Amino acid sequence: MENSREKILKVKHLKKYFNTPAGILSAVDDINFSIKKGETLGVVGESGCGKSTLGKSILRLEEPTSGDVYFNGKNVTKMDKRELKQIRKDMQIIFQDPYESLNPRMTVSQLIQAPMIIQGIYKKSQREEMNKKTLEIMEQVGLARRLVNTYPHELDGGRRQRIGIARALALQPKFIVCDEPVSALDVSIQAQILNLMQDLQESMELTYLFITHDLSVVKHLSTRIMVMYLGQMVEMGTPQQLFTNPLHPYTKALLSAIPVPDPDIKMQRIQLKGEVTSPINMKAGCRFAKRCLFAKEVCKKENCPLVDVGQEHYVACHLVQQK
Amino acid sequence: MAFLEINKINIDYVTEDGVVEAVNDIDLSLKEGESLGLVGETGAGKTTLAKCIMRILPERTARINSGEIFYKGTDLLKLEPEKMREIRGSEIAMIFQDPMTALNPVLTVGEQIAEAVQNHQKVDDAEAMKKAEEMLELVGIPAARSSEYPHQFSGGMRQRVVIAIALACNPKLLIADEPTTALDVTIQAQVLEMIQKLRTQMKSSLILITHDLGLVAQNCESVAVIYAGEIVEYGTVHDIFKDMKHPYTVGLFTSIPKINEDVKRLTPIPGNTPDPVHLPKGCKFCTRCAYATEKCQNEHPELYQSSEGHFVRCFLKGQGGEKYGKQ
Amino acid sequence: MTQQGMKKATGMNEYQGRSLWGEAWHRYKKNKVAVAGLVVVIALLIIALGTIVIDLVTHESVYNELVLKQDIYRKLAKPSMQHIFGCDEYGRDIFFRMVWGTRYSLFIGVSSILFALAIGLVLGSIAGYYGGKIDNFIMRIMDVFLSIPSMVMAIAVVTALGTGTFNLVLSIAIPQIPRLARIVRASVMTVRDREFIESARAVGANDRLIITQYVLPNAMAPIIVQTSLYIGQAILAIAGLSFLGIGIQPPTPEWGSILNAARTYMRQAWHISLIPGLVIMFTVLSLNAAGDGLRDALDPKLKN
Amino acid sequence: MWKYILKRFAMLIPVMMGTILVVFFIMDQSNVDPAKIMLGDAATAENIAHLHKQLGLDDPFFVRYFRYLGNLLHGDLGISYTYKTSVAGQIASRLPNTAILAGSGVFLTVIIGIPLGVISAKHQFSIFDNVSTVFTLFGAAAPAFWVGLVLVMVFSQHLHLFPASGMGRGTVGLLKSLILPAITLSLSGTANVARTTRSSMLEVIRADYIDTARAKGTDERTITLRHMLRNALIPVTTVVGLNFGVLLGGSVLTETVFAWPGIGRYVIESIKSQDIPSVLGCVVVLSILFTVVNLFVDILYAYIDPRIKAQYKSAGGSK
Repeated sequence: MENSREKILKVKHLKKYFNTPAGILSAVDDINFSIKKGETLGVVGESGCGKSTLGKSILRLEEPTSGDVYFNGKNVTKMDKRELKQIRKDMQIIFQDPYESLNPRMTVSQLIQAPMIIQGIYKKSQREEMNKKTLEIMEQVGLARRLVNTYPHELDGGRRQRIGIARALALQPKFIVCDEPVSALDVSIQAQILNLMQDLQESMELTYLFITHDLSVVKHLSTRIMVMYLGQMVEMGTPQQLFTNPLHPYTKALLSAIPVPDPDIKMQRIQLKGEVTSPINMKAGCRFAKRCLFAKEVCKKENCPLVDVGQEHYVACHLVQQK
Repeated sequence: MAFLEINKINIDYVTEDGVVEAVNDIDLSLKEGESLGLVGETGAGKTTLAKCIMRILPERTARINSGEIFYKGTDLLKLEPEKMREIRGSEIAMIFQDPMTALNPVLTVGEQIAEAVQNHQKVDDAEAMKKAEEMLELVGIPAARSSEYPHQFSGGMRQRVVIAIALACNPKLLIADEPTTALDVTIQAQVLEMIQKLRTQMKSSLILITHDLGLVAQNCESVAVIYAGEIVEYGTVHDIFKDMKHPYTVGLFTSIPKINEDVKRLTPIPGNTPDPVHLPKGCKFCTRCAYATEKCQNEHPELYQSSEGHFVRCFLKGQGGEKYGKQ
Repeated sequence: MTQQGMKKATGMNEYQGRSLWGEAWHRYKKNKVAVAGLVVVIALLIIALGTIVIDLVTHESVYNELVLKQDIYRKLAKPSMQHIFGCDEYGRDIFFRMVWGTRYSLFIGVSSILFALAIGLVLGSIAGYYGGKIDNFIMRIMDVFLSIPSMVMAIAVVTALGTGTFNLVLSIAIPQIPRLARIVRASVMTVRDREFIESARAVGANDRLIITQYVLPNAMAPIIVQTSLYIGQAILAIAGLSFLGIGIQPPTPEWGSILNAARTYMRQAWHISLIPGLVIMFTVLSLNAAGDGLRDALDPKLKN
Repeated sequence: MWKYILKRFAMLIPVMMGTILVVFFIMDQSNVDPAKIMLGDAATAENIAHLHKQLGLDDPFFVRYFRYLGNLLHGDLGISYTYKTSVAGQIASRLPNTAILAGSGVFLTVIIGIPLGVISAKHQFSIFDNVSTVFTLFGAAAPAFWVGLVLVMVFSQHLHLFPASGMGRGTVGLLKSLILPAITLSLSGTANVARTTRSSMLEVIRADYIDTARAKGTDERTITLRHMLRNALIPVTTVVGLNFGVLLGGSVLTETVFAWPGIGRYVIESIKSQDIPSVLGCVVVLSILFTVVNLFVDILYAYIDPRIKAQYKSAGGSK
């Protein structure tokens, strides 16, 4: 059943390099994956691992350096301006910072209507219909009607993030990149937004690419999870596979570092050497080797390909593959 | 006399929009060597309380209306400024939330640690710098980097420097205000482990301020849950995590997805934190509480003792228990 | 437009939000000094416009009578009930000369800065929004202009082109172009990198829409503040040039040139030196107070 | 660091060339015929044409520009039409006087402006702060030349404390004659520096690292001087540098009011006698002076703020 579902998004050899004074930074380096319709693919990693850049490259908010992104079979990376504007109706994004991602000079209704006007969904004469639609969307995301004419600065973070979601929904997309949508919110609000996103996914058959640094959140939401380190995918699998049988040493370290909210379960943290660096002027070899406790000679010299170790559980580690 | 005892502390901020009641009659006590977790969301008053203990609240806007803070029997709030200065850094030290802004950008990290030493010990510059380098080594930074400036360090490294500053004079009480919130998960774990290791070596007490229940479970012996400037529940880490009483505490737990259990949907706390300029008259949580009665809306609940050392500010959960007060 | 529509659609009186501009005005109103400054500036504008209207209606006969007509018997008269500011060396009433002089200071000041702003806005927005090579090219040229002190540049322009109102506007405007361009650029750059710009792009907005509806409205605050402060500087510069005898020429009653003429009679009649200076000072003071108030109102972070 | 300074000096050359090009271009728009001025009323068309050729005035613009640049390298700024001597010589004899005046102006600006700003910020909303704020408001709005006149009226004509004009001889005489013009010249700058210092201090006062410093038990004096002031001075340095340009412009007015024998007065004299080479020479020299001073400010800036220094030390580093 699961396997029969169509793949809505395919990403092939996606790369995004930046020129910095220090050299070439490979923020996203040869990423391959696909998402099935209605699925949530969680992307986890620490700051600077390229997870946000990945999301934005897929939507071409950042121009990818090379590689292809297929959405429902159409190659997004090859689209011209007009086609790209069309496809934006289907592919949307929810941003991390609800304080920064809304134009402070617009009211709630203007913010929600802007995408519809830009995409020409409603004509000038259809003002009333558009207003009706706006209220509908507001209700859908749990924004009270009386807020239509307020400005974002008058609202709290949770409500602002609801506006952000409403904006994404205004175009009735099929696929949404969620770029850390709850990390700026307080715990109690975070849960409200997460539930809302799950409800919307069910009712609108949405597909999510959910980017976060929070492993608990990603486990709660995702059908599959991808772990990134310095621009590359190091492991991918279902939450079950990843949380009960993590294979990559980085995944293991990451999982062991989560403080469990239970005083009876004591953490057995896996020590890592050093700190995360930036992927600048990368040479061949596993990018995690410098910090890995089990690194061997081969890890420092040769790139490690991503291998399916069974049931679509992928891992990129020389040690695992040698076994 | 307790090591640290806070009695009925009440702090306001005077702002343009009105008076913000940041901390409302907080009582707390801490034993020597104990680690206490202060849990709450943004704006709950955690940082205000910490800065009040240090007496570094902004003078012009913050107003301490009432209360006492006894540290080893002396009321810190009544101390001469010079005496208080001597206590800061040597007896009580603080680690701040954002390592990117907590260090002076124009001084080397060595100079900043050495200053902490020289504030409390009569040593010459060379000796202070030697001590600074020792501290750097202690927090895992090579001594050779003491002549570098903060911008040359990563976030995690900067937080280590902040910790080195705080621990330079072996303080007896360490207040850590969200010390790892700005850091990545793996770095977060490293930094907290180090704080714990060093403070146990130095036999210091710890107040850990955080919104992360996981950190509290892993690092604290007792816990105070703060909501809208009030303690709503207080007890040992077992009381709070295994036998939680207050609806807010329960809400916090059901709001977070847990790594070791699966739920289909989270159960969030409805609504928003109340506007601190217009707090509800009765129980401050009544606007978001599923069990709130008319009494909750009109009367303000006291802290009730539900079991030995476990206190709850709730009419429904605390009733029948002993009323909390001066024993 | 939309909001009225919304009222109809919701069928209820929803809470009317206050825009950032509205909030700023609300804060501005609370600042007494700034309001006072604004009132003075508006009063001066009315005076300046009023005298122009009077001149048009009366074909300058009032002007000739009150401002230009000499009367040797009133030479250097002290302030009195008839002539509240006294009279100058030709017996002309200083009060009326000051009133009629308002327009020069104000309109040359305002128009030169608006002229500089128009160019600065274009150059600064292009440099700030597109960045890279274009930015570098524009800003290096601006650097060249910046390395000439503005008053020195103004003197050079007036010397080369000669005195006259338009040349005066040019001489004040040219040195301010790079300064305004820099401010616009910096402001545009901070807005350009904000997430709501990306958010607009994500729903398919094009560059033109993004610049006009997203970047500029959010970048305007510091630009407006600086513009208002520069107008004060321009008024001082105009007075300075006239004082040096290379601005507005007598007998036109420009404030700086009145002051220049008064110098000679400093010993006999101190009031004719004092009054024009005071008037210039209070004008600039009002503009600065209004500008400072704007800054506090538009950027509450800076307010303490 | 030396490398940085050298690099900055090298970068100065194209900017200077550009600056002179702009100034040269502007002055070239003048329709004054220098030959007519030099020859006076007795000039014949033949004489004028001859002189044009001699001075190279008929050459294309860029030929004249590069010739001017070439001559400038040899310290030659042309011949003054009115004095009939070298402009460079005229400027050289006056430059020290302007330097003394401008130097004392900067000195007053810094020595009064910064403490005023610091004390105001430390005691925000106190009487001192209010008085200082009023002073800075008036100081920034008062026309400098008028302030000069008022000072002369009060201190020279009424109280006979200082001379009304000219430059005194001997140390005492010089100082006495310097006081009023220096105050006049520095007033608006002082107001600006005080305002900038105040707002910059107020920002720094709320910085997190001040909390850190307090929390480790640092005393208030050290916090103010070592932690606050050093950080607050970073933007102030820029303002002082930019203000030097205002000062140079203002010196034209101040020197006119006080009959101070400097470049500023020379410019005005030259304008009145339509002596274009002299005006051009003065503008070029003042611009060079301003640019060089700003270079020093930039170097000072790098010295105060290690983040800037680091940027230049290594071309690399992330970001």
